[in-house]
Amino acid sequence: MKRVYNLSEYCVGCGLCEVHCATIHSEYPDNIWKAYRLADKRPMSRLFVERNATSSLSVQCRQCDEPACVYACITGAITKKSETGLVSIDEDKCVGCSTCLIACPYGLIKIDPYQKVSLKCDMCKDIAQTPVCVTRCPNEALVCREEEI
Amino acid sequence: MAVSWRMPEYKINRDKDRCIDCQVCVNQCANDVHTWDEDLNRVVSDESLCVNCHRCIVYCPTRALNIEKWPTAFKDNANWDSGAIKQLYAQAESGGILLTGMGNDRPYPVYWDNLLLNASQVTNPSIDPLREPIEIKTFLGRKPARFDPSSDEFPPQMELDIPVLFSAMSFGSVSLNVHKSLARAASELNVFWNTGEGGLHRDLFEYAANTVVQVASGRFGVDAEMLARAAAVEIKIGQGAKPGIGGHLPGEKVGNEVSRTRMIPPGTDAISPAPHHDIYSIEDLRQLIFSLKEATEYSKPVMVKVAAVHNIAAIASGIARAGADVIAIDGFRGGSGATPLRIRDNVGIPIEFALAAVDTRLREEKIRNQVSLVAAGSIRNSADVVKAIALGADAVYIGTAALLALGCHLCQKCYTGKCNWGIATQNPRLVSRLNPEIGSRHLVNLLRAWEHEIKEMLGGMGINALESLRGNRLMLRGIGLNEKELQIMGIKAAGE
Amino acid sequence: MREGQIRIPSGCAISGIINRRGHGFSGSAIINSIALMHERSNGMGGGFAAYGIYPGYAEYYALHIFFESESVKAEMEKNLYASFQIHLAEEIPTRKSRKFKDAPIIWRYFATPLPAALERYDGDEEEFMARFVLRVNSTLRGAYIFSSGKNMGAFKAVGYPEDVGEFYRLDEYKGYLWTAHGRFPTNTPGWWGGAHPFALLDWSVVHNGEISSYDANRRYLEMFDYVCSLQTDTEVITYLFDLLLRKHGLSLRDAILVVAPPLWSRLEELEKNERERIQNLRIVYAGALLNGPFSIILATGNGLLALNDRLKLRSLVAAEDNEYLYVASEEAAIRVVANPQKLWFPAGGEAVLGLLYGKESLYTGGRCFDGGKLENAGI
Amino acid sequence: MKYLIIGNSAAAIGAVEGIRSQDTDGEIIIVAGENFHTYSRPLISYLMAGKIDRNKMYYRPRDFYRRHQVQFYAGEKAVRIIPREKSVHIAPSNLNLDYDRLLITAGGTPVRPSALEGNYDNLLYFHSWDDMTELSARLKSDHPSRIVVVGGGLIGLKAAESLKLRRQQVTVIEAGSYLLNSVMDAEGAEIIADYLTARGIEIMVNNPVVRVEGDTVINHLFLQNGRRIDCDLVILAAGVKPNLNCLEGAGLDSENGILVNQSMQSSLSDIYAAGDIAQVYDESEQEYRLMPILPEAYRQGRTAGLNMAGGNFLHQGQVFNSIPLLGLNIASAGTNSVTDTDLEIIQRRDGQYNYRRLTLQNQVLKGFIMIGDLNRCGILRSLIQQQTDVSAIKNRLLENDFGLLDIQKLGKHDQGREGPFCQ
Repeated sequence: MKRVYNLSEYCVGCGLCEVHCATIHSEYPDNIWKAYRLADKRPMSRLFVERNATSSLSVQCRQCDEPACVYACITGAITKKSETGLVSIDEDKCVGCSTCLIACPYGLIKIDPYQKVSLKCDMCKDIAQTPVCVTRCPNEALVCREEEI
Repeated sequence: MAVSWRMPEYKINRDKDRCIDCQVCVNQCANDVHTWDEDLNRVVSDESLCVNCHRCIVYCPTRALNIEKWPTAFKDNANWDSGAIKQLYAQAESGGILLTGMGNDRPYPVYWDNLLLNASQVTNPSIDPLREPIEIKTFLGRKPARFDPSSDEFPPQMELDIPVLFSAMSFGSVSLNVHKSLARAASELNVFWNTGEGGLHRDLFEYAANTVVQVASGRFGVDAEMLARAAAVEIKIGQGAKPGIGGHLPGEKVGNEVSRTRMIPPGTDAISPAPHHDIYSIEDLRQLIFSLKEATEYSKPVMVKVAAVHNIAAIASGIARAGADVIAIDGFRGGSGATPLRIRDNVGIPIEFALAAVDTRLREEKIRNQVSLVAAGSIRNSADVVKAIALGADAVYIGTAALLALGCHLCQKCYTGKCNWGIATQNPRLVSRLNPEIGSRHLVNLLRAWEHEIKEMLGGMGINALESLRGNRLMLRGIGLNEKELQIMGIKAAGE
Repeated sequence: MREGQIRIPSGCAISGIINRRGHGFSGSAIINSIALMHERSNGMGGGFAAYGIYPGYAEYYALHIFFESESVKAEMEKNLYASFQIHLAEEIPTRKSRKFKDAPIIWRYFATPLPAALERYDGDEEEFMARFVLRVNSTLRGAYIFSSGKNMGAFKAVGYPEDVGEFYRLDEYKGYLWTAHGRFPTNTPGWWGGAHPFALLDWSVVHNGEISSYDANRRYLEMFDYVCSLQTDTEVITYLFDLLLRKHGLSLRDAILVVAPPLWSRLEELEKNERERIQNLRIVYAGALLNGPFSIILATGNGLLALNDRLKLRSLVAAEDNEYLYVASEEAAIRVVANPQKLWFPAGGEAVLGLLYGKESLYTGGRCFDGGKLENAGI
Repeated sequence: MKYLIIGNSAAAIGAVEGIRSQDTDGEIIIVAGENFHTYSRPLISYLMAGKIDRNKMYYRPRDFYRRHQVQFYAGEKAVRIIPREKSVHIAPSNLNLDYDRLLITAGGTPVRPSALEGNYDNLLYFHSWDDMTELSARLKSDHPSRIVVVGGGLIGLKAAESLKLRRQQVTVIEAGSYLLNSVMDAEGAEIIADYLTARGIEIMVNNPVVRVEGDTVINHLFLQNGRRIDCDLVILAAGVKPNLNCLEGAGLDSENGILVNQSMQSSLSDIYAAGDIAQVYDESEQEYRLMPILPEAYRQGRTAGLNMAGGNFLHQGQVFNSIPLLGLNIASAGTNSVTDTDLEIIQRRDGQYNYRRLTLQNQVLKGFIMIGDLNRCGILRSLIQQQTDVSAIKNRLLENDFGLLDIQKLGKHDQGREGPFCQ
């Protein structure tokens, strides 16, 4: 299946992926400024940017073939679609128990402090052709491609 | 401690209304201008550290930032302008030589802009590059004075599909990703890139066919392997940005890779002496040229690069007679990663004059057709290339133009090692900012664009082969030049 | 203003006829041919080159000279007698005509260089002749040697070519090879020396076009001691062929590959050695490539060569009728004097060679080079 | 192939999904004690608190059984297992269902402390959807002024939370020395106690109930320290024990639960067990462990299913918990007991309710406790499971910006590709 990969040697740690991810998942998907300034809550990205002295990394859900989060979910809100391979959270069903946060071996699920539901990368499904973090990465450090592991 | 009289150079305007405190600027500024203030719970900026590199402005997703000159003015003074005053303050505080980066930025005339090109009207047809082939392939190297049908010996040539080479920039002064970008672009375009004095990193061996390796006064990284992995060898005598001055790569830039490539211990300063200590006169140069030819079994052209100085015509003629196959002349606008400000701004002569004088002299000496001439020192666009070739160059070197294509914003702070564009730095976090994929793509785009423009200009002149433009000074006219300047460049005035 | 002080772009008509058996025929044919292209000239220059017209003096150099005044003529003749043995000196016969009121004094001298004069050129007669002509033309104001070959002569003037032929009574000459030129200069040269053909030794060139590589060619030639006093394309073309064929001894084929080289892309089709050979030729003689539009007829005592620029930006037609070969700017200019079995339009860079039977090379000098297989000369 | 599954919770669902991933047309039969489409037990506190409605209780979509071709017997209990006939007798329908592979996921039943023996009308459990419905009804009918929750474990505290959110007076009584003692350490429990107390839940620890007063209803509870507590309603949440009744005479090896190997196979080859009822062999600890939590149940069930359908998968059990209590996130994983001596504890506490405590044994992470910010805790959990030597990054484990870049230092993680970290 298609996954987002990080060429960390070219990640500049700018965090634009976070900004665009947060925006496109906000009430104002096409306007960064409105997303951050008009929305009553600060928009949340669904990915993680890590930085240290020598490098940085932008990571999002790996869409595992053996998804620990799906197995751990107590409500059945997290499912892996057999057709697309996409692991997605039904935010309507999620009760924010955080069990998936512990389950995810990469620690790539976060809790929306406002909605109290789990947030994870949805590959911009139904929003964009290619995940926005990939298209907006200023240094092409994120790529979206089929890759057999 | 006494208060510093120096004011910030720039003023940063952050549009509070547009800023969304995403901290992208904080993450991108290597000079720590922008920081997140826990107490104020927003991003704040300290202008005194700003070098105006535009990284934050380009990256700001809401265009909340802009930078202007620090508005405070000195009393108007045509003699003591603000630059002169600030430089004096700086030296009064530091007691040191003023360093700077990139090329001469003083308002000397740019003679390219005083030259106008010709085009065909009626009496002969201009040629449409979209319909007719226009050839700009160029060969650099020694040429026999006459063709000998009986012999199949022929001196080695560098073949360029576009008459442009990337200037020498050493690994150390620039990042490995710059070299990767240049090398990839050079091989895709079939032109050449130049290692500069830092040696050739092993990752770039595969680009040998398009690599010029440099032998300079420090002899860093020079060994049999390096010579073997190149298409040509360049002896660097001088550089337009600092004629008569050596180089100095501070120890903190000498990391493991640089040390390995330069063949010096990590962390040690890399000092290139002003002269080659085995070249104190022209006959010494001849010896080095021929020892390099011996070492490469006469299979690779040997280039000699000199800065454009007052007596350049005689010097170039001497270099030709010393056996150089290609002579590269670097005008006083040539760039540098670090050079003393006073030298950069006051030493050398314009490439336009140097080139014209050398071409004329070599023709008087009847040897122009036997050596190749490469002009360097701020070639800014395809028109400069065409004008340089009409004045007599075979090809041109571009350095600053190439760096701009890689993202350089000419802030002239290369020597600090904190290049926010990942170019003039060895800091891994910063180096990663230049993705060679993008870098080489931009370089290829740039030269392809120039290629189209060069062909348009040639076609307009009714010329379909670059060699017919070389030294074809009738295609040039001068504007706003005095008799002497016209005479030096060997061209007529517009209207003549 | 006169030729040499400014560069004057021109449009032109050219024509050439050779009897390859070397049988002489009257100049009327060439006059008729060039006359037909009247519209291609504007009365500001016309001329002819004729070969085989002085059989009686074939071993002497025939110097045709314009003089602006008797005094210059006297000075010139001093020079001449200093270096030459003069076998015959006479005014060139002309028909009086209102069309040529301001005609200069026109004389011809049949001469042999004195041995003493040749010493400095260690016996190389041609080198001496070439230098002598170039020196006179660039230094002696008011005198101009416009023809200097053996058993040939150039005849030119400011006027329509057919009138020039009439004026010089060319119908009365018999030659085996004739070329003609009608000129359409954009300015008034006002000087007979500026008319074409341009001739040096037994080289003559008529040319139609404007060489965009002119200054590159000129500056290249200057490195080989050529002085381009006329600033005309014809002049540099003549010198280029002189350099390539006479001085550097290239084969005609190689010379053509130099002035009108095949495109780099075409070279890729060739096998390695040939490719490298042609590539090296072009690399060495980059300064000799003729660029921009041109069609030329280059003639020597051995025959003629007609050539187009490699993009064929000027018209050129060729035809064959038994031992006759015709080349001209227009098909009609051939059909008006002949009814050839074969007529064709040479491609850009493709040479048309018409040598006397038995001759191998265009170059008539002592050294002999391979004739060069012309079929694929232009590739 | 005929698969029979006793039970209808996470383990059973895991088994169905496991089987179907291998065998699309084998026959699957589920015998469910409760009359419900499969639902999630932990959710009853959310339903109780009114955070979700009934429709959100279900663990799988409505069409789950149909899509997985499962034959479903609701309201039936397995009364006897007859391995020799390869059949199971169920009641009340009194049918004999035969099987090729049997999976027992009968779950557990609440423990009842001796002091609370006897039938009391106001003594309720908080174990099943029915229990919760009953409790909810009582709140409406009896308007209790004070409710006592006996048991300060996961279920007890979730019950207390939900009651609090229903604006009830709640007292939690824990016999052990501190709350959540199965997964917490004393300091962590202290923090939680403070937090809950501050939000109006009365907490009493280290104080078992010794006797009760009242005939049909409990009026007072008496604690060890002699204190008397009045109550209108008592909720029993003192833990769960496996439901072994149906095993009479089946001849399966069992201790507290059915003993199964890492393939989830019981002592009888065609019979498997998973979930709260199973006591799974843990090779790292070299002992059989009960791991009565939902994520475990599902994974055990799935492994069982895969193996029943002919697969060969080994289960590696791991206990981890996450319970938000009145907005405070509480998480734990692995073993955090301080019994062993050679354990190394590193911890960090910032602010009143932010606490991180890691247990290491010779440079390998054994367990963690986290209160407050749970950011990236999954990576730690995974480190525990991988039994990786973390000495290289020990000083980073407690940092807020700990992440995959640190893991790269262990040569573990490859540029965010799915790799060594996924089971």
